[in-house]
Amino acid sequence: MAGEAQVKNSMALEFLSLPENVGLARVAVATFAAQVDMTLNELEEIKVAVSEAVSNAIIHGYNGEPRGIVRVAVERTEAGLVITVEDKGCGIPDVALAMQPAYSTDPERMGLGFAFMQSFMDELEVTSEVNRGTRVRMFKAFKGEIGK
Amino acid sequence: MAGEAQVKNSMALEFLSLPENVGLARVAVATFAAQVDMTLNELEEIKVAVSEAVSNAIIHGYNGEPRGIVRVAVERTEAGLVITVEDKGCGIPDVALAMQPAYSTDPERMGLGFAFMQSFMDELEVTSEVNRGTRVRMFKAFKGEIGK
Amino acid sequence: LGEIRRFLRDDSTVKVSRSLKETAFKVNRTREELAKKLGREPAIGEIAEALDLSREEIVAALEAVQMPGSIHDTIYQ
Ligand SMILES: Nc1ncnc2c1ncn2[C@@H]1O[C@H](COP(=O)(O)OP(=O)(O)O)[C@@H](O)[C@H]1O
Ligand SMILES: Nc1ncnc2c1ncn2[C@@H]1O[C@H](COP(=O)(O)OP(=O)(O)O)[C@@H](O)[C@H]1O
Ligand SMILES: [Mg+2]
Ligand SMILES: [Mg+2]
Repeated sequence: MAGEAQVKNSMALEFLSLPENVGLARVAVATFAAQVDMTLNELEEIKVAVSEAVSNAIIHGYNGEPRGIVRVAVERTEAGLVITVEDKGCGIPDVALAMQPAYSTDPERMGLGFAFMQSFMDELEVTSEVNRGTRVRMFKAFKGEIGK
Repeated sequence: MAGEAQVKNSMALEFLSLPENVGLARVAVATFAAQVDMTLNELEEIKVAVSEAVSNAIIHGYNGEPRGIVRVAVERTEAGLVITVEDKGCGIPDVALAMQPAYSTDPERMGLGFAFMQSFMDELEVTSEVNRGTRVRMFKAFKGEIGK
Repeated sequence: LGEIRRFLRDDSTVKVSRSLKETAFKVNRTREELAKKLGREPAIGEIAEALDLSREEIVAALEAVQMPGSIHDTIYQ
Protein backbone atom coordinates (compact mmCIF):
# COMPACT_ATOMS: atom_id res chain seq x y z
CA MET A 1 0.00 0.00 0.00
CA ALA A 2 1.10 3.59 -0.67
CA GLY A 3 2.24 5.82 2.14
CA GLU A 4 5.29 3.86 3.27
CA ALA A 5 7.22 7.15 3.29
CA GLN A 6 8.35 8.98 6.40
CA VAL A 7 5.62 9.33 9.03
CA LYS A 8 4.92 12.99 9.89
CA ASN A 9 2.34 12.37 12.57
CA SER A 10 0.48 9.40 13.96
CA MET A 11 -2.33 8.55 16.33
CA ALA A 12 -4.03 5.38 17.57
CA LEU A 13 -7.40 5.25 19.30
CA GLU A 14 -8.85 2.22 21.11
CA PHE A 15 -12.36 2.03 22.47
CA LEU A 16 -15.11 -0.38 23.53
CA SER A 17 -17.42 -1.72 20.81
CA LEU A 18 -20.33 0.55 21.73
CA PRO A 19 -22.36 2.28 18.98
CA GLU A 20 -21.80 5.75 20.49
CA ASN A 21 -18.07 5.34 19.87
CA VAL A 22 -18.53 5.53 16.09
CA GLY A 23 -18.87 9.30 16.51
CA LEU A 24 -15.77 9.40 18.72
CA ALA A 25 -13.68 7.63 16.09
CA ARG A 26 -15.05 9.84 13.32
CA VAL A 27 -14.31 13.07 15.21
CA ALA A 28 -10.82 11.96 16.29
CA VAL A 29 -9.80 10.95 12.76
CA ALA A 30 -11.36 14.10 11.24
CA THR A 31 -9.52 16.32 13.73
CA PHE A 32 -6.26 14.53 12.96
CA ALA A 33 -6.88 14.71 9.20
CA ALA A 34 -7.76 18.41 9.37
CA GLN A 35 -4.22 19.16 10.60
CA VAL A 36 -3.32 19.27 6.90
CA ASP A 37 -5.15 21.31 4.30
CA MET A 38 -7.73 19.28 2.50
CA THR A 39 -11.18 20.19 1.23
CA LEU A 40 -14.26 19.67 3.36
CA ASN A 41 -15.36 17.23 0.72
CA GLU A 42 -12.27 15.07 1.23
CA LEU A 43 -12.77 15.34 4.99
CA GLU A 44 -16.38 14.17 4.60
CA GLU A 45 -15.24 11.18 2.52
CA ILE A 46 -12.73 10.18 5.20
CA LYS A 47 -15.41 10.49 7.89
CA VAL A 48 -17.83 8.27 6.00
CA ALA A 49 -15.17 5.61 5.33
CA VAL A 50 -14.12 5.57 9.01
CA SER A 51 -17.74 5.44 10.20
CA GLU A 52 -18.46 2.48 7.93
CA ALA A 53 -15.34 0.53 8.96
CA VAL A 54 -15.90 1.18 12.68
CA SER A 55 -19.62 0.38 12.45
CA ASN A 56 -18.72 -2.93 10.80
CA ALA A 57 -16.27 -3.79 13.59
CA ILE A 58 -18.95 -3.11 16.21
CA ILE A 59 -22.03 -4.53 14.47
CA HIS A 60 -20.52 -7.48 12.61
CA GLY A 61 -17.10 -8.10 14.19
CA TYR A 62 -18.37 -8.11 17.77
CA ASN A 63 -22.01 -8.81 16.88
CA GLY A 64 -23.16 -5.84 18.96
CA GLU A 65 -21.42 -7.25 22.06
CA PRO A 66 -20.13 -4.15 23.92
CA ARG A 67 -16.95 -5.61 25.48
CA GLY A 68 -14.81 -5.86 22.35
CA ILE A 69 -11.95 -3.45 21.58
CA VAL A 70 -11.82 -1.55 18.30
CA ARG A 71 -8.52 0.06 17.29
CA VAL A 72 -8.25 2.91 14.80
CA ALA A 73 -4.76 4.02 13.80
CA VAL A 74 -3.85 6.86 11.46
CA GLU A 75 -0.48 7.77 9.98
CA ARG A 76 0.25 10.88 7.96
CA THR A 77 3.01 10.94 5.36
CA GLU A 78 3.78 13.41 2.53
CA ALA A 79 1.63 11.25 0.27
CA GLY A 80 -1.52 10.99 2.35
CA LEU A 81 -3.23 9.25 5.27
CA VAL A 82 -3.13 5.54 6.06
CA ILE A 83 -6.11 4.61 8.25
CA THR A 84 -6.33 1.17 9.87
CA VAL A 85 -9.45 -0.13 11.64
CA GLU A 86 -9.04 -3.41 13.51
CA ASP A 87 -11.20 -5.69 15.60
CA LYS A 88 -10.58 -9.04 17.29
CA GLY A 89 -14.06 -10.25 16.49
CA CYS A 90 -15.63 -13.05 14.46
CA GLY A 91 -13.78 -12.42 11.20
CA ILE A 92 -15.02 -12.73 7.61
CA PRO A 93 -15.01 -16.20 5.97
CA ASP A 94 -14.99 -14.87 2.38
CA VAL A 95 -13.60 -11.32 2.10
CA ALA A 96 -14.07 -11.02 -1.67
CA LEU A 97 -17.75 -11.92 -1.33
CA ALA A 98 -18.28 -9.61 1.67
CA MET A 99 -16.81 -6.70 -0.27
CA GLN A 100 -19.23 -7.01 -3.17
CA PRO A 101 -21.64 -4.07 -3.36
CA ALA A 102 -25.06 -4.82 -1.88
CA TYR A 103 -23.78 -7.99 -0.18
CA SER A 104 -24.72 -8.24 3.48
CA THR A 105 -25.13 -11.10 5.93
CA ASP A 106 -27.89 -9.05 7.54
CA PRO A 107 -31.09 -8.79 5.45
CA GLU A 108 -31.93 -5.49 7.17
CA ARG A 109 -28.73 -3.81 5.95
CA MET A 110 -27.78 -2.27 2.62
CA GLY A 111 -24.41 -3.96 2.20
CA LEU A 112 -22.79 -0.76 0.94
CA GLY A 113 -20.19 -0.14 3.64
CA PHE A 114 -17.24 -1.59 1.70
CA ALA A 115 -18.50 0.06 -1.49
CA PHE A 116 -18.37 3.46 0.23
CA MET A 117 -14.87 2.81 1.58
CA GLN A 118 -13.75 1.72 -1.88
CA SER A 119 -15.19 4.74 -3.63
CA PHE A 120 -14.18 7.39 -1.09
CA MET A 121 -10.63 6.21 -0.42
CA ASP A 122 -7.77 5.70 -2.88
CA GLU A 123 -6.81 2.24 -1.67
CA LEU A 124 -8.59 -0.38 0.42
CA GLU A 125 -7.15 -3.62 1.77
CA VAL A 126 -9.13 -6.01 3.95
CA THR A 127 -7.55 -8.93 5.78
CA SER A 128 -9.53 -11.20 8.03
CA GLU A 129 -9.33 -14.50 9.85
CA VAL A 130 -12.38 -16.32 11.20
CA ASN A 131 -12.57 -16.10 15.02
CA ARG A 132 -9.45 -13.89 15.01
CA GLY A 133 -10.69 -10.61 13.64
CA THR A 134 -10.59 -8.16 10.77
CA ARG A 135 -8.24 -5.40 9.66
CA VAL A 136 -9.28 -2.72 7.17
CA ARG A 137 -6.49 -0.55 5.79
CA MET A 138 -7.39 2.50 3.76
CA PHE A 139 -5.23 5.09 2.05
CA LYS A 140 -6.35 8.61 1.18
CA ALA A 141 -3.92 10.46 -1.11
CA PHE A 142 -3.35 14.20 -0.77
CA LYS A 143 -4.26 15.89 -4.00
CA GLY A 144 -2.08 18.52 -5.69
CA GLU A 145 -0.50 21.14 -3.49
CA ILE A 146 -3.09 20.71 -0.75
CA GLY A 147 -1.81 18.79 2.24
CA LYS A 148 1.88 19.18 1.47
CA MET B 1 -9.13 7.45 43.63
CA ALA B 2 -12.88 7.51 43.09
CA GLY B 3 -14.43 5.86 40.07
CA GLU B 4 -13.41 2.25 40.76
CA ALA B 5 -17.00 1.27 39.98
CA GLN B 6 -18.10 -0.59 36.86
CA VAL B 7 -16.70 0.90 33.65
CA LYS B 8 -19.49 1.97 31.27
CA ASN B 9 -17.25 3.09 28.43
CA SER B 10 -13.54 3.56 27.87
CA MET B 11 -11.13 4.96 25.31
CA ALA B 12 -7.37 5.31 24.97
CA LEU B 13 -5.61 7.63 22.56
CA GLU B 14 -1.90 7.55 21.75
CA PHE B 15 -0.12 10.12 19.61
CA LEU B 16 3.27 11.63 18.84
CA SER B 17 4.48 14.48 21.06
CA LEU B 18 3.72 17.21 18.53
CA PRO B 19 2.09 20.48 19.67
CA GLU B 20 -0.78 20.14 17.15
CA ASN B 21 -1.87 16.95 18.93
CA VAL B 22 -2.94 18.89 22.03
CA GLY B 23 -6.06 19.85 20.06
CA LEU B 24 -6.59 16.24 18.99
CA ALA B 25 -6.50 15.03 22.61
CA ARG B 26 -8.80 17.83 23.74
CA VAL B 27 -11.39 17.10 21.02
CA ALA B 28 -11.28 13.32 21.55
CA VAL B 29 -11.75 13.58 25.32
CA ALA B 30 -14.47 16.23 24.96
CA THR B 31 -16.36 14.07 22.43
CA PHE B 32 -16.10 11.07 24.75
CA ALA B 33 -17.13 13.13 27.80
CA ALA B 34 -20.10 14.65 25.95
CA GLN B 35 -21.62 11.16 25.57
CA VAL B 36 -23.19 11.90 28.94
CA ASP B 37 -25.12 15.08 29.59
CA MET B 38 -22.97 17.63 31.29
CA THR B 39 -22.94 21.38 31.23
CA LEU B 40 -20.87 23.38 28.78
CA ASN B 41 -18.98 24.66 31.79
CA GLU B 42 -18.00 21.19 33.00
CA LEU B 43 -16.96 20.24 29.48
CA GLU B 44 -14.76 23.35 29.23
CA GLU B 45 -13.12 22.50 32.56
CA ILE B 46 -12.29 19.00 31.35
CA LYS B 47 -10.87 20.39 28.10
CA VAL B 48 -8.63 22.84 29.95
CA ALA B 49 -7.36 20.15 32.35
CA VAL B 50 -6.61 17.74 29.46
CA SER B 51 -4.88 20.47 27.44
CA GLU B 52 -2.66 21.37 30.38
CA ALA B 53 -1.69 17.77 31.15
CA VAL B 54 -0.99 16.93 27.49
CA SER B 55 0.95 20.17 26.92
CA ASN B 56 3.10 19.32 29.94
CA ALA B 57 3.85 15.86 28.56
CA ILE B 58 4.92 17.35 25.21
CA ILE B 59 6.75 20.48 26.40
CA HIS B 60 8.31 19.23 29.65
CA GLY B 61 8.16 15.42 29.49
CA TYR B 62 9.63 15.15 26.00
CA ASN B 63 11.24 18.60 26.00
CA GLY B 64 9.60 19.46 22.68
CA GLU B 65 11.15 16.36 21.03
CA PRO B 66 8.49 15.16 18.54
CA ARG B 67 9.15 11.39 18.67
CA GLY B 68 7.74 10.64 22.13
CA ILE B 69 4.39 8.92 22.67
CA VAL B 70 1.69 10.50 24.83
CA ARG B 71 -1.17 8.31 26.03
CA VAL B 72 -4.53 9.65 27.16
CA ALA B 73 -7.01 7.15 28.60
CA VAL B 74 -10.54 7.87 29.79
CA GLU B 75 -12.95 5.64 31.69
CA ARG B 76 -16.54 6.46 32.43
CA THR B 77 -18.31 5.02 35.46
CA GLU B 78 -21.59 5.95 37.19
CA ALA B 79 -19.60 8.31 39.37
CA GLY B 80 -17.68 10.25 36.75
CA LEU B 81 -14.69 10.26 34.41
CA VAL B 82 -11.18 9.07 35.22
CA ILE B 83 -8.69 10.66 32.82
CA THR B 84 -5.06 9.48 32.72
CA VAL B 85 -2.34 11.31 30.78
CA GLU B 86 0.99 9.49 30.55
CA ASP B 87 4.39 10.12 29.00
CA LYS B 88 7.65 8.16 29.03
CA GLY B 89 9.70 11.33 29.20
CA CYS B 90 12.15 12.94 31.63
CA GLY B 91 9.98 12.70 34.76
CA ILE B 92 9.65 15.17 37.66
CA PRO B 93 12.26 15.05 40.46
CA ASP B 94 10.02 16.73 43.08
CA VAL B 95 6.30 16.36 42.33
CA ALA B 96 5.08 18.33 45.35
CA LEU B 97 7.25 21.28 44.35
CA ALA B 98 6.25 21.07 40.66
CA MET B 99 2.57 21.14 41.64
CA GLN B 100 2.84 24.39 43.60
CA PRO B 101 0.95 27.23 41.90
CA ALA B 102 3.24 29.57 39.94
CA TYR B 103 6.13 27.06 40.06
CA SER B 104 7.74 26.39 36.69
CA THR B 105 11.17 25.22 35.59
CA ASP B 106 10.75 27.50 32.57
CA PRO B 107 11.00 31.23 33.38
CA GLU B 108 8.83 32.01 30.33
CA ARG B 109 5.91 29.97 31.66
CA MET B 110 3.23 30.77 34.22
CA GLY B 111 3.44 27.55 36.22
CA LEU B 112 -0.34 27.30 36.54
CA GLY B 113 -0.97 24.03 34.66
CA PHE B 114 -1.26 21.85 37.76
CA ALA B 115 -3.24 24.59 39.54
CA PHE B 116 -5.82 24.50 36.73
CA MET B 117 -6.04 20.70 36.81
CA GLN B 118 -6.46 20.85 40.59
CA SER B 119 -9.16 23.46 40.52
CA PHE B 120 -11.15 22.13 37.52
CA MET B 121 -11.11 18.45 38.43
CA ASP B 122 -12.36 16.76 41.60
CA GLU B 123 -9.25 14.67 42.20
CA LEU B 124 -5.68 14.90 40.91
CA GLU B 125 -2.89 12.37 41.42
CA VAL B 126 0.56 12.78 39.89
CA THR B 127 3.16 10.01 39.91
CA SER B 128 6.53 10.42 38.27
CA GLU B 129 9.94 8.82 38.05
CA VAL B 130 13.01 10.63 36.72
CA ASN B 131 13.97 9.32 33.23
CA ARG B 132 10.94 7.03 33.27
CA GLY B 133 8.02 9.37 32.79
CA THR B 134 4.99 10.94 34.38
CA ARG B 135 1.39 9.87 34.94
CA VAL B 136 -1.38 12.35 35.74
CA ARG B 137 -4.67 10.87 36.91
CA MET B 138 -7.69 13.13 37.19
CA PHE B 139 -11.24 12.43 38.29
CA LYS B 140 -14.26 14.52 37.34
CA ALA B 141 -17.39 13.65 39.29
CA PHE B 142 -20.81 13.78 37.65
CA LYS B 143 -23.00 16.21 39.54
CA GLY B 144 -26.56 15.35 40.57
CA GLU B 145 -28.65 13.58 37.98
CA ILE B 146 -26.34 14.51 35.13
CA GLY B 147 -24.38 11.63 33.66
CA LYS B 148 -26.37 8.91 35.39
CA LEU C 1 -8.54 31.15 38.77
CA GLY C 2 -11.90 32.48 39.92
CA GLU C 3 -11.80 34.92 37.01
CA ILE C 4 -11.24 32.16 34.50
CA ARG C 5 -13.91 30.03 36.11
CA ARG C 6 -16.40 32.86 35.75
CA PHE C 7 -15.26 33.42 32.19
CA LEU C 8 -15.93 29.78 31.38
CA ARG C 9 -19.19 29.56 33.31
CA ASP C 10 -22.14 28.67 31.19
CA ASP C 11 -24.43 26.02 32.54
CA SER C 12 -26.49 25.38 29.44
CA THR C 13 -26.16 22.27 27.33
CA VAL C 14 -28.57 23.39 24.60
CA LYS C 15 -26.48 26.42 23.78
CA VAL C 16 -23.61 24.20 22.68
CA SER C 17 -25.46 22.66 19.82
CA ARG C 18 -27.12 25.92 18.78
CA SER C 19 -23.85 27.83 18.49
CA LEU C 20 -22.24 24.86 16.75
CA LYS C 21 -25.08 24.79 14.23
CA GLU C 22 -24.58 28.49 13.58
CA THR C 23 -20.89 27.90 13.04
CA ALA C 24 -21.63 25.01 10.68
CA PHE C 25 -23.93 27.28 8.70
CA LYS C 26 -21.17 29.92 8.42
CA VAL C 27 -18.63 27.26 7.43
CA ASN C 28 -20.82 26.03 4.60
CA ARG C 29 -21.57 29.55 3.41
CA THR C 30 -17.88 30.50 3.43
CA ARG C 31 -17.04 27.28 1.62
CA GLU C 32 -19.42 28.28 -1.20
CA GLU C 33 -18.19 31.87 -1.34
CA LEU C 34 -14.54 30.81 -1.46
CA ALA C 35 -15.28 28.13 -4.06
CA LYS C 36 -16.79 30.80 -6.33
CA LYS C 37 -13.94 33.22 -5.74
CA LEU C 38 -11.13 30.67 -6.14
CA GLY C 39 -12.73 28.57 -8.85
CA ARG C 40 -11.96 25.41 -6.83
CA GLU C 41 -12.89 23.80 -3.53
CA PRO C 42 -11.26 25.76 -0.68
CA ALA C 43 -8.92 24.01 1.75
CA ILE C 44 -9.95 23.73 5.38
CA GLY C 45 -7.17 26.17 6.36
CA GLU C 46 -8.58 28.80 4.01
CA ILE C 47 -12.03 28.47 5.56
CA ALA C 48 -10.52 28.60 9.05
CA GLU C 49 -8.67 31.80 8.17
CA ALA C 50 -11.70 33.46 6.56
CA LEU C 51 -13.83 32.80 9.67
CA ASP C 52 -11.05 33.24 12.22
CA LEU C 53 -11.80 29.79 13.62
CA SER C 54 -9.48 26.92 14.49
CA ARG C 55 -9.51 23.75 12.38
CA GLU C 56 -10.84 21.88 15.41
CA GLU C 57 -13.78 24.25 15.70
CA ILE C 58 -14.67 23.65 12.07
CA VAL C 59 -14.52 19.87 12.51
CA ALA C 60 -16.65 20.08 15.67
CA ALA C 61 -19.27 22.29 13.99
CA LEU C 62 -19.58 20.00 10.97
CA GLU C 63 -19.91 16.97 13.22
CA ALA C 64 -22.69 18.68 15.18
CA VAL C 65 -24.89 18.97 12.09
CA GLN C 66 -24.14 15.39 11.06
CA MET C 67 -27.17 13.13 11.23
CA PRO C 68 -26.50 10.65 14.03
CA GLY C 69 -28.70 8.05 12.35
CA SER C 70 -28.04 6.40 9.04
CA ILE C 71 -24.86 7.28 7.25
CA HIS C 72 -26.71 7.22 3.98
CA ASP C 73 -28.86 10.19 5.03
CA THR C 74 -25.71 12.22 5.55
CA ILE C 75 -24.40 11.40 2.12
CA TYR C 76 -27.57 12.14 0.23
CA GLN C 77 -28.71 15.11 2.32
N1 LIG D 1 -15.37 -6.18 10.86
C1 LIG D 1 -16.15 -7.17 10.36
N2 LIG D 1 -16.24 -8.35 11.01
C2 LIG D 1 -17.01 -9.36 10.54
N3 LIG D 1 -17.74 -9.27 9.41
C3 LIG D 1 -17.70 -8.11 8.73
C4 LIG D 1 -16.92 -7.01 9.15
N4 LIG D 1 -17.05 -6.01 8.25
C5 LIG D 1 -17.88 -6.47 7.31
N5 LIG D 1 -18.29 -7.73 7.57
C6 LIG D 1 -19.19 -8.57 6.73
O1 LIG D 1 -19.23 -8.00 5.44
C7 LIG D 1 -20.57 -7.72 5.06
C8 LIG D 1 -20.62 -6.49 4.17
O2 LIG D 1 -20.24 -5.31 4.89
P1 LIG D 1 -20.78 -3.91 4.42
O3 LIG D 1 -20.41 -3.72 2.97
O4 LIG D 1 -20.31 -2.86 5.36
O5 LIG D 1 -22.37 -4.04 4.48
P2 LIG D 1 -23.35 -4.07 5.75
O6 LIG D 1 -22.60 -3.57 6.95
O7 LIG D 1 -24.48 -3.16 5.37
O8 LIG D 1 -23.78 -5.51 5.93
C9 LIG D 1 -21.33 -7.61 6.36
O9 LIG D 1 -22.70 -7.89 6.19
C10 LIG D 1 -20.61 -8.61 7.23
O10 LIG D 1 -21.09 -9.93 7.01
N1 LIG E 1 4.86 15.60 32.12
C1 LIG E 1 5.87 16.27 32.71
N2 LIG E 1 7.15 15.84 32.58
C2 LIG E 1 8.17 16.51 33.16
N3 LIG E 1 8.02 17.63 33.92
C3 LIG E 1 6.77 18.10 34.09
C4 LIG E 1 5.64 17.46 33.50
N4 LIG E 1 4.54 18.15 33.85
C5 LIG E 1 4.95 19.18 34.61
N5 LIG E 1 6.29 19.16 34.77
C6 LIG E 1 7.11 20.10 35.59
O1 LIG E 1 6.22 20.77 36.48
C7 LIG E 1 6.31 22.18 36.31
C8 LIG E 1 4.98 22.84 36.58
O2 LIG E 1 4.02 22.47 35.57
P1 LIG E 1 2.81 23.45 35.30
O3 LIG E 1 2.09 23.72 36.59
O4 LIG E 1 1.99 22.89 34.19
O5 LIG E 1 3.48 24.82 34.83
P2 LIG E 1 4.22 25.19 33.45
O6 LIG E 1 3.87 24.15 32.42
O7 LIG E 1 3.70 26.54 33.11
O8 LIG E 1 5.70 25.20 33.74
C9 LIG E 1 6.86 22.38 34.90
O9 LIG E 1 7.54 23.61 34.76
C10 LIG E 1 7.79 21.17 34.75
O10 LIG E 1 9.04 21.42 35.32
MG1 LIG F 1 -21.33 -1.99 6.99
MG1 LIG G 1 2.05 23.35 32.09
